[in-house]
Amino acid sequence: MVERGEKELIIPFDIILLLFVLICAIAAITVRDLLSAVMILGAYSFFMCLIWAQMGAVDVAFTEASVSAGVGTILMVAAISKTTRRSKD
Amino acid sequence: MKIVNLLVVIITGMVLAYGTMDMPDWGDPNSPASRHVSPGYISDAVEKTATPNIVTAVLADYRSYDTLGETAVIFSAGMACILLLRRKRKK
Amino acid sequence: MEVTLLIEAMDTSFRLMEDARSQAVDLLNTAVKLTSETRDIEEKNIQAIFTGAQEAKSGFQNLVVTFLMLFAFWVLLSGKYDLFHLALGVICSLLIAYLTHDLLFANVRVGDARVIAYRFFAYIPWLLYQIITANIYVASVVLRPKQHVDPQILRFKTKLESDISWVTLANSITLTPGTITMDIRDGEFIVHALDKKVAADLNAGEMEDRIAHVFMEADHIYVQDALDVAPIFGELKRGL
Amino acid sequence: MIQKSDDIIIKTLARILVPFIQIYALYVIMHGHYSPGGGFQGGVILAASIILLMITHGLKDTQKRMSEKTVAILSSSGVLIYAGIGVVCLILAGNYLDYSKLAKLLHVAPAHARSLGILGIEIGVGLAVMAVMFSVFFDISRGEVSQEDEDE
Repeated sequence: MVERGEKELIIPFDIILLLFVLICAIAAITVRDLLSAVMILGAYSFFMCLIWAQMGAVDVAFTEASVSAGVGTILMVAAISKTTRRSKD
Repeated sequence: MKIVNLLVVIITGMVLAYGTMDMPDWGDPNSPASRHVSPGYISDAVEKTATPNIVTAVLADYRSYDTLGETAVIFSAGMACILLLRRKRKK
Repeated sequence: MEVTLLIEAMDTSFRLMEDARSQAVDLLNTAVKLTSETRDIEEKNIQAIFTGAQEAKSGFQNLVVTFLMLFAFWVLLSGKYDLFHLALGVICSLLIAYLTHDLLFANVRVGDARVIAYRFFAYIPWLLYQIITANIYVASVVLRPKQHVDPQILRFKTKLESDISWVTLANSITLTPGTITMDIRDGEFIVHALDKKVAADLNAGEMEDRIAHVFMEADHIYVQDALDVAPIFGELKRGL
Repeated sequence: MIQKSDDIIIKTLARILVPFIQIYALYVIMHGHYSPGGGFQGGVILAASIILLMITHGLKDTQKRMSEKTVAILSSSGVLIYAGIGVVCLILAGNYLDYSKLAKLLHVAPAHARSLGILGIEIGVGLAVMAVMFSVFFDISRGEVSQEDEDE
């Protein structure tokens, strides 16, 4: 059993990571270029992965890093290369 | 119209943030979710499945129906992609 | 009378010259044929050295070397030495080695792999030393109150020949602070350098020499270097 | 159409790295018991290595190793392995996916049989995920028949 307080959040580190996640999320929906949006989304996934790893969920972090930041980005880039790079709105 | 959208988003966010207040603390052993079956998993898994990584034991043994469903979802997604996107080669 | 004699003499001398000329042409022809034949044989010999070495490597031996490398990597990762995990490692390494054995050693040149590996590991400390000194130099350039940064782009043709040595050189240049490889086009490197001293160091070519030594490229004679005599004879023949 | 790269640095490094990425992916699949990882992550890494090969060495070189037909067979056989292990447990008078019943078949202790069963389904998941991810990429990047392929 995990004792209470044995593994606390590292508050400043956590806040920095959450700040980066927030910045990435806002940037990903604001930017007009879809390729940049996909790249920022990949960075977002990596920051999420760092947060998972810091909370001790290493399996989830690994999944996030490989699936979301790796293959997800690749698939979206492939889709962009088949369609258009500029967003319409 | 934009202001209405912003208001809706802000209000929804505030309601969601209010909803998280009632969530148990992070890593709280006395929260309802970690009192039901988790102690059993934690105490039994290594002994009964010979798998030191409890996450894998839960994912692939205790909850293997879930993982089977997950695999089936991925498989059907791939099949849908093949059916929709793949075209026959012209001979 | 004398005139006819003179004319006869001229005729014979012309005939002699004609004969000599035709003989010379024949000689040159045979010479051309011989040189081209010898050149062909030589080329074939060198080709045989290349392809023979490659074919011998590309088959079974290649697979075995790939398998051993992958299995060593597996043991390094796994850290479990019981029979079950080692057997799993053997199966996995065999599978991957079967699928990718022509990738890892696609362009092997003539040379002993052990010597290359040994020389490569001997090259790494030198590279680290270079990186440290370049680091200190770049830091001093940047921290100096008066800016001495004078960026320039160099182009140079390299004497290296295989792709792996190109890549090693390019990555060594990029790893050394102050210089960055921008592109490689047909053996021509385009490098960005921070200032003149860095560029001069790069142009001195010590790194290139060392990499040529690592991949044993300075030790061999290539087909391109062999003197090609047949065209010279051909030119001579056309002159006659 | 994803075109293959002309950059010699990327091409050579991909050529050297791909076998090691693949053996790492298999390590992740096989050692899901002891360390983070498992079929899903390992399969994705394996698919990523093949995608790397495809965008650096082009379509033809990849199809020699892994053709569309192989991918389709692998993706369904992965799910088949998973469901098949469950059916084997059912035949051996247990519940569906109750691996401890495999002990009779494998002649090991029930706990160890469960561990082996987990390994089996990890392999199934890994195969299915690898094949599906690659085939999705393959279909997205190459929906239309290009001129180059028609010439074959």
